[in-house]
Amino acid sequence: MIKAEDFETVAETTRPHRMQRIVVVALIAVLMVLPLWVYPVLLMKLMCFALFASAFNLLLGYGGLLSFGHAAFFGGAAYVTAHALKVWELTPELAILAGVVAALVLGLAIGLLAIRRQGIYFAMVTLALAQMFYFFCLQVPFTEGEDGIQGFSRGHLFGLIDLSDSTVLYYAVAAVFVASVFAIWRIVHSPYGMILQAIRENEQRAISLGYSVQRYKLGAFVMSAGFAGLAGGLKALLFQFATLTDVNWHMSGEVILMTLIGGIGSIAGPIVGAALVVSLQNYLATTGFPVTTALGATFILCVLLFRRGIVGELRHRLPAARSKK
Amino acid sequence: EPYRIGVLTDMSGMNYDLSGKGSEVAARMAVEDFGGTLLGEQIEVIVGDHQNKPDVGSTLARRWIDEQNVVAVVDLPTSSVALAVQEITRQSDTALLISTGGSSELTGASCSPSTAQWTWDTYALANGTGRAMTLEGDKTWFFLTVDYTFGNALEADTTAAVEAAGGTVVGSVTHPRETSDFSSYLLQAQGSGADVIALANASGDTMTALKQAEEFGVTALGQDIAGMLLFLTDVHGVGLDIAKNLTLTTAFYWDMNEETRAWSERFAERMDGKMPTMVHAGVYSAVSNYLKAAEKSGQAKSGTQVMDTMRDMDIDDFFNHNAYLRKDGRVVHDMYLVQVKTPEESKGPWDYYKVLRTIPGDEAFRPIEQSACPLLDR
Amino acid sequence: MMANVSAHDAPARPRAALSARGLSKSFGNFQAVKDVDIDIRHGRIHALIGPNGAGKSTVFNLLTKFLQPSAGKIMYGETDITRMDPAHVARLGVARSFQISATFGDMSLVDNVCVALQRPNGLAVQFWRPLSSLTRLRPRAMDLLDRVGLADMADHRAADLSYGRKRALEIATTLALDPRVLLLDEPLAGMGQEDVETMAGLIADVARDCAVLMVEHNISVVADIGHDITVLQRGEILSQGGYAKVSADPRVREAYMGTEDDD
Amino acid sequence: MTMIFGVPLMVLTGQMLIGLINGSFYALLSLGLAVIFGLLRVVNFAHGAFYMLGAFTAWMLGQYLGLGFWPSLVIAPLIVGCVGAVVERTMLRHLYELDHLYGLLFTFGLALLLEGSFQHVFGASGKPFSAPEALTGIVRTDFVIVPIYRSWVVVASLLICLGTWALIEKTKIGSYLRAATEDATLVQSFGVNVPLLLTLTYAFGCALAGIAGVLAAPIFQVSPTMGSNLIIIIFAVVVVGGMGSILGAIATGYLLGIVEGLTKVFYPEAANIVIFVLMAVVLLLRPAGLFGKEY
Amino acid sequence: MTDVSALRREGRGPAQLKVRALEAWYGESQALYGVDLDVYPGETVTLLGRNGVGKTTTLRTLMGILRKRTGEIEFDERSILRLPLHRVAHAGMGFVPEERGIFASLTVEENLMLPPVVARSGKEMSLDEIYTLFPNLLDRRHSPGTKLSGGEQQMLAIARILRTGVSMILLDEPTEGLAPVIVNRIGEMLKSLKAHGLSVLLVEQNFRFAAKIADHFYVMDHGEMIDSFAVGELPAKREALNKALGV
Ligand SMILES: Nc1ncnc2c1ncn2[C@@H]1O[C@H](COP(=O)(O)OP(=O)(O)OP(=O)(O)O)[C@@H](O)[C@H]1O
Ligand SMILES: Nc1ncnc2c1ncn2[C@@H]1O[C@H](COP(=O)(O)OP(=O)(O)OP(=O)(O)O)[C@@H](O)[C@H]1O
Ligand SMILES: CC(C)C[C@H](N)C(=O)O
Ligand SMILES: [Mg+2]
Ligand SMILES: [Mg+2]
Repeated sequence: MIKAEDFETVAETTRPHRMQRIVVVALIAVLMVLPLWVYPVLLMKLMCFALFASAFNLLLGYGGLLSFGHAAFFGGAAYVTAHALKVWELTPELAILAGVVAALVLGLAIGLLAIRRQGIYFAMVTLALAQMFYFFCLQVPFTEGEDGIQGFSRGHLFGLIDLSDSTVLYYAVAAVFVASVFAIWRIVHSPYGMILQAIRENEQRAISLGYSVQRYKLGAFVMSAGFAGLAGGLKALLFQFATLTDVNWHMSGEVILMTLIGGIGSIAGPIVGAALVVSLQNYLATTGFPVTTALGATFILCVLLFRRGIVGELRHRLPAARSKK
Repeated sequence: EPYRIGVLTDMSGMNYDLSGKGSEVAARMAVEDFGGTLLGEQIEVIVGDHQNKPDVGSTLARRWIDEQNVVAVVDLPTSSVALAVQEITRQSDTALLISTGGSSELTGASCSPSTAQWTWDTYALANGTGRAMTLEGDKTWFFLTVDYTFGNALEADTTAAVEAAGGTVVGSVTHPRETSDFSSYLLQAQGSGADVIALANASGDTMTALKQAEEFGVTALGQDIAGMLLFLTDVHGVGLDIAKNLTLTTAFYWDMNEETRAWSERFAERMDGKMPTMVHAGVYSAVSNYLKAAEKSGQAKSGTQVMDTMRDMDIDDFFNHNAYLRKDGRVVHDMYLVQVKTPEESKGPWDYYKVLRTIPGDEAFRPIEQSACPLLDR
Repeated sequence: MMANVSAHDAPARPRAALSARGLSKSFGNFQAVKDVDIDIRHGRIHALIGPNGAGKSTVFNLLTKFLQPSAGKIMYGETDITRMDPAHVARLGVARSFQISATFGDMSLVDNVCVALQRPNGLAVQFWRPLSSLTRLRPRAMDLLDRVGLADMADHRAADLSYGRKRALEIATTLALDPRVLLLDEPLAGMGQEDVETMAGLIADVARDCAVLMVEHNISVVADIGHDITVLQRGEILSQGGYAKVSADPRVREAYMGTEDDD
Repeated sequence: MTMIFGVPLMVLTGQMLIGLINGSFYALLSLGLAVIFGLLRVVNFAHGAFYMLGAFTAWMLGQYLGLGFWPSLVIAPLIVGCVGAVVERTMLRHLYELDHLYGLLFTFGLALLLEGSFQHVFGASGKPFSAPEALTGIVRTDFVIVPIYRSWVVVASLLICLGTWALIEKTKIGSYLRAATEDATLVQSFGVNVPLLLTLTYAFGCALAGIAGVLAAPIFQVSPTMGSNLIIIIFAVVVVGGMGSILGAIATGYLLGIVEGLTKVFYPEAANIVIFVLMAVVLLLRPAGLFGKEY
Repeated sequence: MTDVSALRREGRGPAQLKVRALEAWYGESQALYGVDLDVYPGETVTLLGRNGVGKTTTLRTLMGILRKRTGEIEFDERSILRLPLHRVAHAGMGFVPEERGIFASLTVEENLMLPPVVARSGKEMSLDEIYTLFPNLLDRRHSPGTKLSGGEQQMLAIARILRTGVSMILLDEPTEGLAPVIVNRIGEMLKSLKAHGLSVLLVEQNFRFAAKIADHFYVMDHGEMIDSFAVGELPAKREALNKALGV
């Protein structure tokens, strides 16, 4: 099982320290005013991917399962959301809900098959199943082939608030993002999360204590798929698009990279990682330096040298932060 | 702040050779030739790689417009990206100068007042090649179609042209972009017994399909191939051995007259000797005419106004004579029906085409009466 | 078959809490366990001994359903558990430890115990509750840690414990399940002499109100606290009964304890 | 025309042959993957990239040194093998002690790096590469049309697969390999230079991918992304065959190629998916794969 | 039988294997705490100790399988501490692991032929010699290695090393789980190895077995050497041993 040396253990953050609370509140405040300086669409994209990476990390970092097929949930939900907006003409919140439900169902289907294997096999099986879904999307007419679903408007939130204004959308996305990260934090630091950690550390032992680990794993898988779907739905709403890019296996690879760079098994890690990767891609898009090469090199460096990721390294380097509990 | 012209193209994917770097160079040439300033401000050319992904392209375009004072977005290979970006330029009223993107839908149902589709479109190809070959005696057609806007539009437009000319379509298969093995599609096409196998795809896919058709002896066994969209670089890529005798429609060939040769040689100098494709020439032409129109209209920010100014102008340069911009965004100019030379006929690299016929603009492009563009108030 | 002889004040023979008949297991062509009958009775400590590779751990894994028997039948009281999955068996009250100590390394000791404690009351599935909902389990957890002498280390990371202490922690975690049958695979391996005594005492203590099966190489402990002994060799039962009977069996001496005197 | 199940015989046999040809590539590639996995326990995600590297090396040998197909067929895989050896020596070996997933992630990064760089340098449009003169042309009979070169690929891949199988099952090196799979440390303690063996194995596996790449070059365009989608199909093949089983990899490769070919005849929409469906079914019924051992 | 150890007690001749202050770790946890040990040429030395005291660990550390180690290991007066694992065999040391390490995917003969011959010192046995010594193996030479009985596997494991010509064998519990007859046979075999001039470092729980063949004994506890004596001192040590070994 993959393991960063510095997993944030459940116990470590049982009760958020006062300092932590202050930091979190400060961060949210920054999030509120950030669009004044930074391009809001970029920020929203960043939040979508941060959420996606957090969802992925829920599975890898806390469930110990490396899924190489998370693009299926992200992209699948994006398609459903886009379709719901364009064809069914649902309001955005319902469209996203539809996307999430689709991701949950897909997660259940893929999860049921994949959790039969472990470790690398699990990774390969999820990859292959997600690729199967990719080909499915390529074939069925509702995804509109290589064009993707495009050309729909964002609609009105609850039928009232017009989302075509980027600033309005920004606050809506930020709200969902903050709530979701909190939800993930809550799941991780719940009795259920503790069992998940126990399973990750010693599956046999957990079985011997009477836990049906397959169900717990499946639960984590489905929840993770659901949050990934939420991220995908948001992205579809934001860009008014759903394309094959979102279901392609490169997307699964990217989310792994984000999590790995930021640091597996911490709440902040995937967010930092996503921010970094998205900014990097954004920056490289105009420099002419090949994005794929940069991603590949980063991947290699991370695996060889910085397996803890940025957040993990920081925590490792700053013993003060560790011992303050 | 300088005015920026954003060349949004494929700098890493399969359209790199036919558009990519060359489009950037062409845009820079146009700006330099124009003098480098517009309405007293510097003009800067910036380039973005959309990786053929609609989402990447639209994010970039959005950011350019919102943050970098980009007044015109240029080139747009891959119609799916072009469609996506057109949504954005429409919302922000930015000029969109499409040279590589070729779906006729861009000036059809999805047309926008700030767009000019400069070089070619699927209708023109269909009408040029499809018609000509049907009249030559290729009556039954089988399509290998790439499965997205462009391919579907090309197939639909060609089907219409073929049927209008008295031919029939006996079947078609669709394939995803960047397919590496066409053998089973070719087998189906061979099984169909059609006179022509039409390749309604582009660049890498077309080249692969051509090569494999040769491998499977398609022409040797008596069927014809129609490369519905072939760029000079594609012919260069597969070589004359394979491409010889293909008939195709193009908006430009470097070796047509003094003017085209002069410009093309300047271009080639900057491109390690590579001759321009029609879309490279189109980018140059589009940018220079845009700059003229913007200068004339007195402002650059409103794409619609610049385009309206352009609609009243005569568009005339080495690329197109007596051309004009229509209300639906279509630039109407002459097209050429050409045939690929045999290796014996060719005098060296890039000497690839013989022009069979000039197709006058009004005959080449979809008549405005048939356009589905909602901007045309009828 | 079972000898009535016991040097200890064993309770009268109650009915078997866990029993197996004709238990067999083969891995491919290799038969690791052959036709084993065993009864583990309430209030008694049943020791399973035998040379390495005799199949002791395999029997363990079969009884707890971590392995699927090739043949035979396993009864838990009146319930046939031959086909059940291991987690289910554990929920019925059959708790086990592992030969290679099994703890949740990155968790504190008290959390290790809490993992076991929260299962019966359904907390474990509540992903929406904060962890503080577990605080009410803490006193009980501390209590258990105290029993194995680890109370003062409750907030240490389990991975940092010495080998012997990990075993102790594992036993505390196992006890947290309030088992009715307790299976311990070499619980005393890796413990120092004093620890061995405390732990042996603890096991004897626990065994008063449950049934215990343990694999143990430490013959003196087996002699001390074991009531019934089964000797396995090459997957088969070589001898079964009280310590006196078994240790007098020449075959056992030969196969396991070694012949006292030769040439 | 003769019809079978309502399909012209020509199309049926043609598609089956094409399936067999694809199967040849599947078999060659999954064989390399299985060899590497069997000994190193590394899922070589970069396998597709090495396949691409093989094709590109052959193309470059032709382009810059004027070498023909036949010399390239020998030299290109050697070069790819050397690249593999360097990668193993300098980077991969530091990951053996860690979880196997890190090997997967590392090679994934490597694949991105290689593909991205080649795309940057050579463009994505693909380079032409022609089949040797002797193998051009088609075989045409009443029930099948097949290019000579493609039939040759089937034969070549069969030979290579059998050769590799013999090398591993029948020779001393093979016995080291098989033994090291079971217990590398013990084999090393016998005085066998297992680290070297590991390097060679990785190099050999990569070279196999390289050979497949050279073989593929005249059929498909030589393009930077030619391996990136193939690798996932290969993964599915390996999962179906059973990880690490040499024979399983070979047999499943051909089998799935043919199944895919048949699907194209009877239900073309599902052709891309059928391998994955099969994988799902195998996972449900035999989680360890058709030829794998139950754990 | 005691000549060699007598020699040694008098401090004559260099030790073939000389170990000083050897410490070793499994990950973070220390398993050996300063082991000292000598084996002289042609000697059979037995390491005694309860389960889990570190006997196997000692052998694995000497061989270089367990690499997290400090201290001194000299073999033929040459430090082998830095030697990569595969060079150790070439220096002349062979290892027969506790779990025997017979490879399931190889036949008996392939198993036998697997280890490369490391020295042509005259101590290596030919295949014929081996089959003469272990006729059972000859009969079964084409069957898969792990289809052999436990005793046969043990013979195979030892025979495999004899072929390579090493001058010292580290032997981990060769009699474990074996029937007495086979134990006897292995005892005979070890004696004949001694006649061949091989040195043997033996780990054995079966004290009676060890007593018959060893020249010298070491007793381990908790990763340390707690006692060392020649075979002649055995009777005097009986009491202490019983306590230490818990027999
Ligand atoms: N999963 C398995 N596959 C194949 N053989 C196995 C498996 N598990 C155990 N065995 C074999 O079964 C036999 C019995 O093993 P088991 O672990 O039960 O022995 P044990 O009596 O517990 O020994 P020890 O005292 O060493 O723990 C051994 O020969 C072992 O190699
Ligand atoms: N791979 C390992 N990782 C961690 N600890 C280990 C490992 N192998 C052995 N140990 C520990 O090291 C100590 C010494 O083990 P070792 O195997 O050397 O004992 P031994 O004396 O050979 O015992 P036995 O007579 O049972 O074979 C034991 O406490 C054991 O638990
Ligand atoms: C050059 C081409 C790739 C153009 C593209 N096929 C389009 O969509 O118009
Ligand atoms: Mg055991
Ligand atoms: Mg041992």
